[in-house]
Amino acid sequence: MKRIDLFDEFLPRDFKEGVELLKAQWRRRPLPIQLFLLMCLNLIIAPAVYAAAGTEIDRRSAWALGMLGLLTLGLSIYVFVVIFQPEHF
Amino acid sequence: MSIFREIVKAIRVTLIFWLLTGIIYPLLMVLTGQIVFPYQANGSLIKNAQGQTIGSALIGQPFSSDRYFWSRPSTTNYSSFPAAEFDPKNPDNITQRTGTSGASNLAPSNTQTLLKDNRKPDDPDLLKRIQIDVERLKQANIQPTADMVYTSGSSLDPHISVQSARSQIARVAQARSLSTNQVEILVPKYTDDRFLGIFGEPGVNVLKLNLALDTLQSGSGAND
Amino acid sequence: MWQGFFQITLTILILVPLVHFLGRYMARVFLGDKTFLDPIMVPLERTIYLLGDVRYKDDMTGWQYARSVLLSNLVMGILVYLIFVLQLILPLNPTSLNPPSWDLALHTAISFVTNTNQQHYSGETTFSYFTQIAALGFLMFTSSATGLAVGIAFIRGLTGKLLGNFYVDLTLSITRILLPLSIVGGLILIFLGVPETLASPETVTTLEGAKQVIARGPVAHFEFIKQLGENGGGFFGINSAHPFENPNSASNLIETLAMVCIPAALIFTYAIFANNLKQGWLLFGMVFIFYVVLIAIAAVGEFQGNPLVNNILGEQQPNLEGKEVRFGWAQTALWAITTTGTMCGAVNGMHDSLMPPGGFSTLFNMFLQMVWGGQGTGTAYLFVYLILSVFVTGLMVGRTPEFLGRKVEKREIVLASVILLVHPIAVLIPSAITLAFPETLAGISNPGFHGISQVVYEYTSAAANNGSGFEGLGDGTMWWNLSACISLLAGRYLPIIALLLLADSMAHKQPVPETTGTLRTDTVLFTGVTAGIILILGALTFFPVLALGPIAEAFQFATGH
Amino acid sequence: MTNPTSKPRRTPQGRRDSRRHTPKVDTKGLYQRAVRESFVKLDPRVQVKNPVMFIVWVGTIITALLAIDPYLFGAVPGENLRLFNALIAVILFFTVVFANFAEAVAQGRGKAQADALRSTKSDTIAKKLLPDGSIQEVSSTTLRRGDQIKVVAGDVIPADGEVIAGVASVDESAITGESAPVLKEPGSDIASSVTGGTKIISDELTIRVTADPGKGFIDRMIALVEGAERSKTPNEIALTVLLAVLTQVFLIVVATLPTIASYVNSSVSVAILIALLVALIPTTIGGLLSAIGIAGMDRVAQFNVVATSGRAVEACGDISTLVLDKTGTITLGNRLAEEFIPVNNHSIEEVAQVALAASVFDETPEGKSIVRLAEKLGATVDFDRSKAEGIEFSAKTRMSGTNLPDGGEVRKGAVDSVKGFVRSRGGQLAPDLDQAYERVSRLGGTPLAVCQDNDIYGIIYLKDIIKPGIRDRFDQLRRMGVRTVMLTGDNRITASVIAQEAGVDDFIAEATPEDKIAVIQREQAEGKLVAMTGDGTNDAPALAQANVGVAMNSGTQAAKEAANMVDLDSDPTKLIDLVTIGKQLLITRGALTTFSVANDIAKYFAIIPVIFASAGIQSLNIMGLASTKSAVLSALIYNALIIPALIPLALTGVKFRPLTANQLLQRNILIYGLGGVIAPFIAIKVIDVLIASVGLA
Repeated sequence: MKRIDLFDEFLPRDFKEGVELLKAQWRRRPLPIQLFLLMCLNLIIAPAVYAAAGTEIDRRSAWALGMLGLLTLGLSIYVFVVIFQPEHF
Repeated sequence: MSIFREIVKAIRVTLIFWLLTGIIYPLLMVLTGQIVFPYQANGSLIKNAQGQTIGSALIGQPFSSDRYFWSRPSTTNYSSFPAAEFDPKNPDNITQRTGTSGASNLAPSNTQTLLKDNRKPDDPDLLKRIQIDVERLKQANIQPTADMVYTSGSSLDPHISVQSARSQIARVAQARSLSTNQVEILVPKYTDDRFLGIFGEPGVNVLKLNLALDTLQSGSGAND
Repeated sequence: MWQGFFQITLTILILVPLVHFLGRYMARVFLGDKTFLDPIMVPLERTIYLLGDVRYKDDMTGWQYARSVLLSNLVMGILVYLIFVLQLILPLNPTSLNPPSWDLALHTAISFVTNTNQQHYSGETTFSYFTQIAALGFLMFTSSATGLAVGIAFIRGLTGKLLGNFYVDLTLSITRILLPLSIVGGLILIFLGVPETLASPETVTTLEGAKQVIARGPVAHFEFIKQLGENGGGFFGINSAHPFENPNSASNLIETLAMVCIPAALIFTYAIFANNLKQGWLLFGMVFIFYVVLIAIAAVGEFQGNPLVNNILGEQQPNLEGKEVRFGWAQTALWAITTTGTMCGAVNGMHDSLMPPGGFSTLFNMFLQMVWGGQGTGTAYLFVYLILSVFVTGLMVGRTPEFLGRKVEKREIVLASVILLVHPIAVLIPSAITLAFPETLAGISNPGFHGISQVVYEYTSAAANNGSGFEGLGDGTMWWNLSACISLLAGRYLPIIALLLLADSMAHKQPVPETTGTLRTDTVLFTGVTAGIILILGALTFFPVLALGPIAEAFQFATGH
Repeated sequence: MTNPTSKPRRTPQGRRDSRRHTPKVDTKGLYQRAVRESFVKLDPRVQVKNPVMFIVWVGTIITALLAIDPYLFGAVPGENLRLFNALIAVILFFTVVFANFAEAVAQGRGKAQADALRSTKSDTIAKKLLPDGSIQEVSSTTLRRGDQIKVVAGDVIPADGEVIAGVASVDESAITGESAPVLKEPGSDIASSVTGGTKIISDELTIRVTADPGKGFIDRMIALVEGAERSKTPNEIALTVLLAVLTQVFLIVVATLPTIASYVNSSVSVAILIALLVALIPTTIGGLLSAIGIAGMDRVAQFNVVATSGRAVEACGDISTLVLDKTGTITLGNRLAEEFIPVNNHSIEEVAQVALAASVFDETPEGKSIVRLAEKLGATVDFDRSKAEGIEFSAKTRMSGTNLPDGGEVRKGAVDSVKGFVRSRGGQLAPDLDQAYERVSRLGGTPLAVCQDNDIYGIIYLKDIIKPGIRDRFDQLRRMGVRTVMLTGDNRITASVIAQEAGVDDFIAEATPEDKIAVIQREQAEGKLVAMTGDGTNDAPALAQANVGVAMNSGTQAAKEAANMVDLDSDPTKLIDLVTIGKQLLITRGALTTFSVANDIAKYFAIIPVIFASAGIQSLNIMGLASTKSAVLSALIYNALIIPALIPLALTGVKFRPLTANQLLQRNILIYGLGGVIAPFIAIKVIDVLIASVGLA
């Protein structure tokens, strides 16, 4: 409980509400929220791709490549789920 | 069985086998080796006529004088160091204390000729290196053969092929003022043949051959 | 040329009776039958069981067996790591060598405990005699015995027997197979010129007056178990090319045979467990053909030599870069294929300097992991391929697939798949990361297509627990040490766990009696189909990297640019 | 494309065709509906159930994005990229659609069959018999298990049930397709059960309902063919794992390729990588896998067999022992009395007289045939039937007979039992009894002894007729590795004669119902899978014990519930067809998997050399494909087209021949393995030439 109070103290009220909204949305419609979070994650990955590729690509392509990488990772995890729980497919 | 007991068992078994295979077995083998085959067990060291240890029968040495048969090119110069630079006490010269081995590890394709990759002049280049060696051999009137242009695997290869030994006979004989015949009869004597005449390749042990030449001449010199 | 192929042929023909005999002997050992070593070894084993608190009659389940493997290997790894870091205060360090860096020590410990013996260091200049014999030499026995034990447990499970007790199998592997053979083999090697001494390196003045430092040490006993146990970690940096590790063609022959005999013999051990000698011979024949073809590819490449160099020399000469005169192209090519096939990893010539066909064959060998394969695990991989073949072909005859009368179902396919997946994951992913940053991470010494081969080879060697290297790679960095550790661990323990669980589930299946509707697995047809499936699975996964590595390099020579 | 169902399936003798009568299925509009369905199935929530196709589906979307903006992932060399990427997207799209279509066609056929069945089942008014005897008209959907109903001529029977009173003929053509009406009467095992949806055409019946609404026979069948209850069989699951693993492997291979290739400055566009991935993952089998399964169930239904699960159908392929009743399966229907053999100095007329007396209450066909034969010999009933008491046959006593009004006891039955009976009454055994007994047995007939009180009169020779052609079928089964065991109540000698004539591998003589279970358990203990047929209530435990139990539709409800398949035609030999169907199902899966994986070799050789042409490996382009683009497109087009091309094979199944496993493997490896390696080389080359000639790439 103390922790949440701390949140209240140091973070703007909007932030907490935003998190709660996300949580609620996740429960209701998981897919769009997952996509949204994926894009957020990509905000970290895209600059790394941009840096790694050097001068060859622009920012937009770096962002797209980051998404593609995440998508590939996602597909790979999905296929692993199929391998270990084939009954569900 | 509890995980604790399993760990204890693993530790006990590890220690038993450590003693058996890591301590008892090696010591037993060292003892037996030292008693039964002391010459081999200590590295097949050979001495010259004066009784000084001059090397190992199994390890090659670099030779550049015309008086000696040349060995194969080596990336470590046969773990040998010019006497002037030899300072094993210097902590940086670790290989002067321990000895070393090593190969070029050049890929057959690693050459500017093939890759055309704008490499720096001092980058390793297989063809360039071989071309230099071939020039050197041709100047010494030696027909370049594979063993004399390619570096060995260990950089300590004691052998050269019979063919490249033969092509050096004339030069050595001339430098030592011996008849080619005197040198020629030594070559087969120091040629290690295939095992059972089948396995491996015949090779001339350069160090032993050169040592025999020295012995021959110091002996004949004494007679003079 | 013909002399070269003649000696290769003769060497591998000696293999046939040798492994047949050894296979029978190992079957007797692990079936608990009487053998001639009983009078000496039984008291020793009793002592070991007593001191180790091993109740030899307790059979383990697959998971218990796997847990024992993991725990004992962990303890051994920690012990060895401690010896590494305490090297300076431990005895037998005549050249006062400092301990290696933590990442190198970690990589070396993992590499040796996984029976890989990938070396990112040079023996002479890194480890004291004590470290070599009491840490590395010790792991050479136990890691190899671990593999053998797992292989035997797998065979037991497959043939419907209980898996046995890991510690008993570990003990028997050492006392009945590895140790006796090592004592005999080590003595022969000393006789042939391999040193066995605790004296420090000898400094001599050469004939031309230079100072030569001759490294030596207790090599012979180390050398033989290195070969026999598919360990491959050389006492000296340059491994079995060093004249003190492998002084002549006689020692070369013995070391070659020592390298291949146990993995090849295990096929016959299986045949006796399964009571199906016909299948043993068929499988032996299939792997033998793979072996022969790969040797031929590599040998012809080395014999024809480097066309660019041949141009300079004016005639066709074999490629002797990184090779020793006493072995020549033939024995080096034979060794290269044997060492990558059996996951030994020792070398008697430099693989980085092999012609592209040699690079191709050695890589392909490690991709397949079953041209004899690693100690124990290799035979198990062979049977994993067999189980996958049974699954596909079994369906084609209209029955639920079964192997040795035991049905292959979802659980078995999942476990076999894990084994199949480890390789692409542990090889291709780190290779791709490393090659994405060639300047900062890779340390490639041979640029171009060969650079791809260098990087892929390093991870393949780690994941396949082979340990040989394209040694030109600058692999002593922290990146290489740590990333290779992941491949080493994944390539060793994931398959071992999966194999043991697979064996366990096969062991507990109700066997189905054979009818004419049963797909017989001991026929030429089925063995041929299995060979095709092995080739296709191996080739399909790694075709792109092979195409961009050795194949592209070969075409480069062919087209001359 | 022809409708595969309409093609008569040829079997070795060709005789079985007559047995297969597909209920009238409305295939009109089947394909239009399937086309519509295959687009509806593009829903990602549906696609995600099929891992291989889901990857293709995701690939389609990415390439579609790349068709809009070819430089999305950075600069790519080449011209007309937009068109090229669009073409890839379209081909991938159709790959998914084709796979959906395959599934939709299979489901559509099942649905059509279900519709045909459902049309027979309508909400009818049932006459429910209340406990007080009055009749209440209720909707058939309100009927519950245990309710009693009355049906009269012209009614559709509203629910599955068991006849408890009345005799009537019933038209079962709706479910069996057999137009001849069947007689239904209470009590007997064979004819007492009725199926909902069938029509009573004469008289009236009182029926006890045995199934709740929606749980009836037709409901189960509808559910099954519609795929509603279709859960994956164990084998299908294992195969799914294997396909997922191959997919994972290629996903890793393709995802790591760009950085590996970048080291030698060979860049590859994302669109081509996706194309490579789709070409390599096993789309062929991935697209057809569910169609194969559904079609397999369909084929079972077409044989008029209702399976409770796909698992049971698959298990049919694994059967290694068939336990068959002699009667009705190996021999034609019923044994008939052929001859009376007097013993103990009795005359033939005396025997006939006693046999008649013993059989007057015996309503079985055998009993009736004895009566007929006795009457032909001039015997008459010389006692008051109403005062006599009939003794029914029981498996325990193995005798039946009559207690006469005068206190006399006449019995007929198995010779041993009758001997025991006579001995218990203090009688002597006739010396010539055993001779007669053996004579009949050696002829393969069944000897029945007849006695009155303590005196054995003679032997009735019941003649068995072995079904024509049955021997060939057993030979086929033997070649497939299936052992046949004949169960019979006959004595050993008779049984062995018949067993030999019919060519079964083993027989159990003088079998009791317990023996059935025992023999099944014994076989199962050896790890064998056992199939058996049965119809009687006392078969139920054995049917439940067997791995595949096929109950006859004419059998009792208990038997039907214990079994995992019910044969609507009540044809015991159909088990043999079921074995074939089960095997065919597995073979089709295995063959297409092999084909799919073998195709990868050609696709690799088409794509890798051209996309890495800058690495100098063009010499690997052994097909001499025109350009990078045409090579990629031809490989993909082949990959897409092979799916619809194989739909007929997936639906009809790979032809099964009764060969040994080795011969089968040899055949199928040649066709699907070697063929799978070679065929795509040719096809891709042809497509490449076509593409180049129209100037598409």
